[in-house]
Amino acid sequence: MVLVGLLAPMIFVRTPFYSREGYPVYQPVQFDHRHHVADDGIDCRYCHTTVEKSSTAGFPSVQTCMNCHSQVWNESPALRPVREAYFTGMPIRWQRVHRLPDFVYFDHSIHIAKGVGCVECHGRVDEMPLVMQTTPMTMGFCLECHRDPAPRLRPKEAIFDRAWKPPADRRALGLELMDRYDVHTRTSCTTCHR
Amino acid sequence: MIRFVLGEVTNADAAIDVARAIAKLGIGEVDGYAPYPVPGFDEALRLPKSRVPWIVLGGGLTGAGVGFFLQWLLNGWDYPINVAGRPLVSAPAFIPVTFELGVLFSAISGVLGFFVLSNLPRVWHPLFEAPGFERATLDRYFISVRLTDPEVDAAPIIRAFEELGARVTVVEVKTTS
Amino acid sequence: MSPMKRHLPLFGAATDRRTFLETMTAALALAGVEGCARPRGDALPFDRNPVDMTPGRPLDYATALPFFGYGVGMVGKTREGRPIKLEGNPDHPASLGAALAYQQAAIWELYDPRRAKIVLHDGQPAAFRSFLNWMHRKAADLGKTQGAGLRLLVDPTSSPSLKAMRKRIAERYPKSRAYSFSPSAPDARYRGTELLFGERHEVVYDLEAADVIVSLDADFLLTEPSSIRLMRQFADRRVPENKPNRLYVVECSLTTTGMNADHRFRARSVDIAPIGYALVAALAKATGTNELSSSFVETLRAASKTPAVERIPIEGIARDLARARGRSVVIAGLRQPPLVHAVAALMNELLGNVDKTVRYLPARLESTGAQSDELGELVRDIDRGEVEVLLIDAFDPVYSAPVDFDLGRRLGKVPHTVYTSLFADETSRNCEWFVPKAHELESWGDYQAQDGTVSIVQPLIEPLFQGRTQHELLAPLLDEGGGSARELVEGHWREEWKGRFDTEWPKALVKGAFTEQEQAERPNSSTDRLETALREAARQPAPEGIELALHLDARVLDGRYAYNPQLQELADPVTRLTWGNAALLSPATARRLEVKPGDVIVIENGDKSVQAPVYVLPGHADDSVSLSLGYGRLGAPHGTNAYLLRTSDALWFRVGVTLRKAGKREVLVTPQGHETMEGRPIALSTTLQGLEEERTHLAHMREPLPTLYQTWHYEGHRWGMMVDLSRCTGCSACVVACHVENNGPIVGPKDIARGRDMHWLRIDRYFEGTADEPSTIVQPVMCQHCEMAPCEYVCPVNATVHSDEGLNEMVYNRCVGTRYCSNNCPYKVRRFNWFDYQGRKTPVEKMRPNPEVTLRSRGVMEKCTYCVQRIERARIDARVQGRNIEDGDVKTACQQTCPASAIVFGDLNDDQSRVRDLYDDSRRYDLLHELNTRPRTGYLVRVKNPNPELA
Amino acid sequence: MEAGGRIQDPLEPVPVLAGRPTDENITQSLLDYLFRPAGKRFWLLFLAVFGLAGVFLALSIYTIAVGIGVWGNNIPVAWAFGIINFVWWIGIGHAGTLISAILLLFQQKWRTSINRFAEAMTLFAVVCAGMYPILHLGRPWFFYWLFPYPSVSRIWPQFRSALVWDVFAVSTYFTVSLLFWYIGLIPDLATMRDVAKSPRRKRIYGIFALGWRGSARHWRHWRALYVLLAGIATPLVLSVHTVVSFDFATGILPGWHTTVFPPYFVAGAVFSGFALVMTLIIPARKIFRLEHVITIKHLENMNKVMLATGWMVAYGYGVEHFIAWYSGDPFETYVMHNRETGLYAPVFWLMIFCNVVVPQAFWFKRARTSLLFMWVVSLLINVGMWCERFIIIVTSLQRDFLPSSWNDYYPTWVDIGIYVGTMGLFGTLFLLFLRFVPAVAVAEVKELALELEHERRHHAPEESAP
Repeated sequence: MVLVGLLAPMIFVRTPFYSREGYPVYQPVQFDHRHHVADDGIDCRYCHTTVEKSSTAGFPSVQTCMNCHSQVWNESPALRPVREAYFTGMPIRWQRVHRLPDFVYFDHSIHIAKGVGCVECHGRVDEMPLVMQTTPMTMGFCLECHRDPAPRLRPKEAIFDRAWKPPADRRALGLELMDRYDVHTRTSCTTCHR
Repeated sequence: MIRFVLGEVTNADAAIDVARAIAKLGIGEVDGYAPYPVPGFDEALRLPKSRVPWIVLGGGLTGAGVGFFLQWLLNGWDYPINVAGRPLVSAPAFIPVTFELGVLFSAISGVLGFFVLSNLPRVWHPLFEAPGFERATLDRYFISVRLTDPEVDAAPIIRAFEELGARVTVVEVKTTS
Repeated sequence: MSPMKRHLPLFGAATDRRTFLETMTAALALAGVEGCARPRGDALPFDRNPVDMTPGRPLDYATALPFFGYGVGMVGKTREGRPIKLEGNPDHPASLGAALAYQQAAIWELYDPRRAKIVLHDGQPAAFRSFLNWMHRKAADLGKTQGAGLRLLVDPTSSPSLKAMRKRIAERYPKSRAYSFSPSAPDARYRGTELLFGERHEVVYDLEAADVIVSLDADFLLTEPSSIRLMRQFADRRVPENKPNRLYVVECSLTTTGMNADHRFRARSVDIAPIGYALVAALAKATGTNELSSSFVETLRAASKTPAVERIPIEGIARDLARARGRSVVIAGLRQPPLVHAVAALMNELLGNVDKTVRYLPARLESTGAQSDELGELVRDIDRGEVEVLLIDAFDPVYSAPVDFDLGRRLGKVPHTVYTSLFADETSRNCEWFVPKAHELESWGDYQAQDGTVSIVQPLIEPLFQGRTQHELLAPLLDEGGGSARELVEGHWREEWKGRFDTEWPKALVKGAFTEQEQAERPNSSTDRLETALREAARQPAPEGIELALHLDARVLDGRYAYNPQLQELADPVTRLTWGNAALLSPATARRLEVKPGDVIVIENGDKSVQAPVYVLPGHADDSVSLSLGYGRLGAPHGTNAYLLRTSDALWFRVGVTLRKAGKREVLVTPQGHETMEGRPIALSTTLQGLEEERTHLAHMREPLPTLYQTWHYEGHRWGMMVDLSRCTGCSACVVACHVENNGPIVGPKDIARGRDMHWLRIDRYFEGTADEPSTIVQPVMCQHCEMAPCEYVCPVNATVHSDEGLNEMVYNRCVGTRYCSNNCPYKVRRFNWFDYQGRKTPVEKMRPNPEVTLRSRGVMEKCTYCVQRIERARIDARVQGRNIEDGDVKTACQQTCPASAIVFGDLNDDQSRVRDLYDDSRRYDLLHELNTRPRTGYLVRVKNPNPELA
Repeated sequence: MEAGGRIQDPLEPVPVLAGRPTDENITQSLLDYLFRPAGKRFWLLFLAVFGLAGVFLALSIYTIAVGIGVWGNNIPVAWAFGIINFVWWIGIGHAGTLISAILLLFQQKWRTSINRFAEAMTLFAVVCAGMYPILHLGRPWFFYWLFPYPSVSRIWPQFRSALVWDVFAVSTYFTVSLLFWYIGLIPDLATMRDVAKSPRRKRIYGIFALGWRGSARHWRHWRALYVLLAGIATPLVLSVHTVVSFDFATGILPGWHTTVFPPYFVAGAVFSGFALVMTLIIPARKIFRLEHVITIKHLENMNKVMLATGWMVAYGYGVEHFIAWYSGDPFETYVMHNRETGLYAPVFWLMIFCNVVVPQAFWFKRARTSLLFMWVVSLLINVGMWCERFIIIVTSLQRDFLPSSWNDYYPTWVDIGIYVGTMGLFGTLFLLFLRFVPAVAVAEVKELALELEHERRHHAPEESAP
């Protein structure tokens, strides 16, 4: 009984329910990545503009939406919230899907620069009608890659390519990339906690 | 059907004599009961030495081994961190935990061993049905012979008891087997 | 089966958009019921893409802050539109990239939730519009009477646009008058030049070329205009390689400047003047000049007949000065009367220092008259009933004006009073209209530095509480249309620059500083006015009895910073007191009065009296009690309000006050436990003469001692920090910079008194020698980042460990708070969150913290991290560009702001780095070396340069 | 010693067992009070201590809710009451196991009648001690981070830290003491089961007796195990306080970094432990009429032990000061000087008085045998040992290397409340123990009676010989 009491929480924190893996998050506007990314072939960076130069990937402003939707679907009822936001200046209340604790300092730009593709952490967003978390995003998860980046790296040109097919021996490629991009394993606490 | 032939005496020395005599008969499984460990009782009943010490030793060694391995594994191998410029495996600093775990394991294994060997705990035992047996933990001394084979005749045992002046009771237990 | 399918089985691959949207809306309706992710909070993007701002990256703006009315160039770092840190502007001559505690702490003032938020009319909330209407009506009425009833009471300012505006007002309302008042105005120095040269000048010192510096009660390193520049120049000349200067200080109370003197002499404030006269006389002899008439020298001698003069080796100092003709400077303190300033100027003349170490430029501050006189005139006007409308934009006059003016009551007699300020204070209670003022970081404006450099003040953020600037307040008086501060400031410079505006303005904004060409003035002196004044002085008998000496406070200056908790909790560089002031007495005087530290005494000045706890300050002048201004304010009731003793006839000191015990005690709130080093080798100092043998001795205090462990090797970067005690003046700017950069909490007097100071970087101040004539040494102590850190091996949870670059890392989110690390830290630099110091913030306060640094929760340990967030930021930026971090990429907050550039941080593995030079310097030693903790922080021994002749 | 050269029982002629009781009246006399309803005085006492335990609970919640800041601790004195009380209680906890284990190994007959008592005391003392390391944490709710469990953050405890050693030492000590106590208790629980009148009690004791029936087959395992546990417990006891002393000895603080700490702490522990046993047993034997099993001889022996350990502690003080002086290390010297003359000098001298001066009275038999006197002395020793921990912890932190960071420590009402509170907790547990568990090992006393019986028979001829 004591044993169960000890084990239960350890197991619980490893369940997808706790880490929120695979639970789609409903949004005030039904934005479908499948459609925008897959069908229309819009690049990640069109909306997530700062992903290469800042710690945050950037959340698109309504202006970005209206770039297209002032022309297409500009009367769709589903887009009313977007238009309202645009004209009233009251931002849309999107729901966060990924959130790290405040004491964790993750920087998108450096990961991109070192050849970590979006998919590694965010999964195939282009296949999700509603975005959901697909990795546990625990410290353990981060450490796996920080200790051994090789099998998770990809060439720079493939970083935003969701459908990139890794070669048979990915580790070999990874090792080669590691020294092409001068990638180091960094596991010091202050790499992420400041 | 299992039978217990029970002889009761009032003091330790008598108990030892009875035990010796009954054990000599060599019928059934002989055991003795006393409120406290009576010196010489075991010999009289021809009981072998306890195996608890070996269990404890084993437990202790395992504990110590686990203890040191654990520390080596966690601080030296799984997440090696430079702490105060000390070596990753600071053996001297690992001694206390190694020792404590050794002690802990030996104690626990000892207790478990004790329970297993004397198949305790149990809430009921046929002898509890024997009238007056409750005094075995107070001030009376008993010798019991456990007979599993219904063919065996209990008479000689009873006689032996009576010769030695022990009050005899027989407990019968129905077993479905 | 993908989780997606699990939740929304409707969607096959080939669902067309319309059905998708329809079903989705349905699904949304069900969302409550449907098991989906627990909410993680909202994400609110901008509604328009922000120009030139990248979320997640800092954006810097050049601006300026006023200091004694002059401008100090600043660079404000903003994140997502919130200013989070101010740093000096390297292109600004009054800042040189450095800043003092006052400027560093401005961020706290900006986000202070107690700031005034609404316009008040007779204490009732009102709309700013209604105030404007009222102003316009009044302006119209006043126009009819040529502004007969109009009076302005303003801080003396150097702002060109404001000065221009006031001029225009004066033209439009010829009968109106503008008075300026500031309790800390440097008017005495102006009037000193007037006394000697016949006109007022801006006196600009230049210590770069000064070998010998004599300070007559001048705290030029901290509480004076341009102190940042002066400190930099002074410190640059303190290192032995750099031909060290020599500083003589004669002063009443111990000041930051006094702590750094090679020879310090104590004298009552009132005795400084005679000493000055004696010095001139001696100088005349030493230089053998014939510029001074013998009669004049006689008057000097006559005027310097006081016992105080005998105690000081005047001749020796004079000879030393004479030897350094043209390479010396004499500076008189702002507390001293014009006569002393004139005398100082005269000495600089005799020594031929003009245009070498002293320059005379046109006066910058709009008003340069005796402050008390100007205010006196206003008081007279009020009593005569001439004042109908009084506009006040000065630092809390009711609080800071001389008591005998009784301004509070008098304001009541003025029909219409308008007051603007950041906080509701003593004055606001006595005014008809109160308008919240915009903080400098919310305002448009401009300031001028002493040397004439102009910097434009541009806002880093919209006014948080609809505050207004003085421009906007005065605008209605001259309806030129366009009342916004920006229009007014731009307008002014469009005038100034005529056609060049469009090219100059952007440059000015970006660079933050530009200089109008102007010729240094070469006024010719005449000693006649001086002589008459001296005769007058000579006639006065040498005053006897106990002197009351008022000082500008090293933290709240004249009280204008008193509302700033950051500065209240900062320990005074000299007394190490926080949250209040104390009556400073010399040990001898304290003994005579039989008072112990903490005893409360009553100080009686005529019919005025205040109570203050005694602080026995070694090196304080005997028979004098010092009290610093600026405490006991309405919204910051800490300490004693010294203004209650300040009268218009004696603004800074008066002999003949009486002291008596009040018979109670008060806790002196200080983070420092002990005043001396107990003979332990902690903060080391030596003299230029003794340096050589000291070097050999120091060699034993830096070589690592043998150890049983095999030591770790650090490839790549090996971060380290060097602190040069020869440069450090103890000004404490670094302490505040560190606290702001790293989101340090303010814990308040109770916890400070309990020993729960939260500053990661502290400045220890030790007294050596006798209690009467102590020598003082200061030592900044922060985490030493020991390579064999005692704190680390005792942490049970791996919460403090070493990084691969040798940083002693503190992982807040792993800490359970056993506090064992603090116990085992020989430097006691670790700080503990005893309560939830970071919680319970108002929305406004929540805008302040630096997003790059974690807010520490209750129950965790924290300490200096070498600003690791800056290291990592530099690393990421460098690596993204595909290069390595270079020397200078990383500057810790303390290093960046240090006016004395005493702190240097960098990579010890980089042979070219500055820190490496200092690391290899033979003045370097490790603190508590014998413990073999192998600290990464090193100290360079302090070298003093006493005059062998006097030693 | 006698002609025969056979070592005579040092406790003769004063008996460890008054008279020649039969098993029957041993059972009678030792268990009766358990069945008699508790008196009014008992319940008043119980309410009192229970109330204090309530205070402890309330203040603990307050501390955890508001923050450790409600205690008087500061920087530099980051450890104070919390750790002082922890060490104090742990120290007290040592006597129990020591008495039963070591004396068992040495076959000391006089042990039997007091061991149960002492062991119980150990358990409860350790319970109280255990509260503090958790309470004093900045974030108590994360105390489990000190245990090596697989977390999703993949980070582990740091085994070089003496605090981790503490965790293992104290938890091991508690577990082993509990087992030792319970194993020893099983036969008596069975006895209780068999003498109990009411079926409810019969059932309850029956459950805890685990079906014990005094079988010889069981006794032999029991015997082996019991002796072995004693054998393990002995080094354990020594190790536990050694580890506790490491909390300080492995630090670099002047006044902490001392090699004499381990033995000196263990001696101190035994010292204070015995003292508390005395404090409790003297009234208890009177109230529960146990004078015939806990004879004056027991008490006198314990006094002798206290005299001895008292000297060991004194030696510790001596060495500390000598080394400080002999090393010539300015920091060390200053700390010692500060102890004698500084702010907390009164505490220091009180400690010297209680721990060194007072016990010297036990050189005299009259002192060793006067109940009232020895009771007072035992109280004083407990005070003295608390002072010792205060001196070691606070004065070393208060004046360490850099004078700039020196600071003094003053406890708050919460500190004091929690300390007194744990005494209440201890009292509560102890009274419950006295109420429901035989306070004297019945079986062992019976065994002892038999042994003495045999001895008498042996001696008979020799005694009659000329």
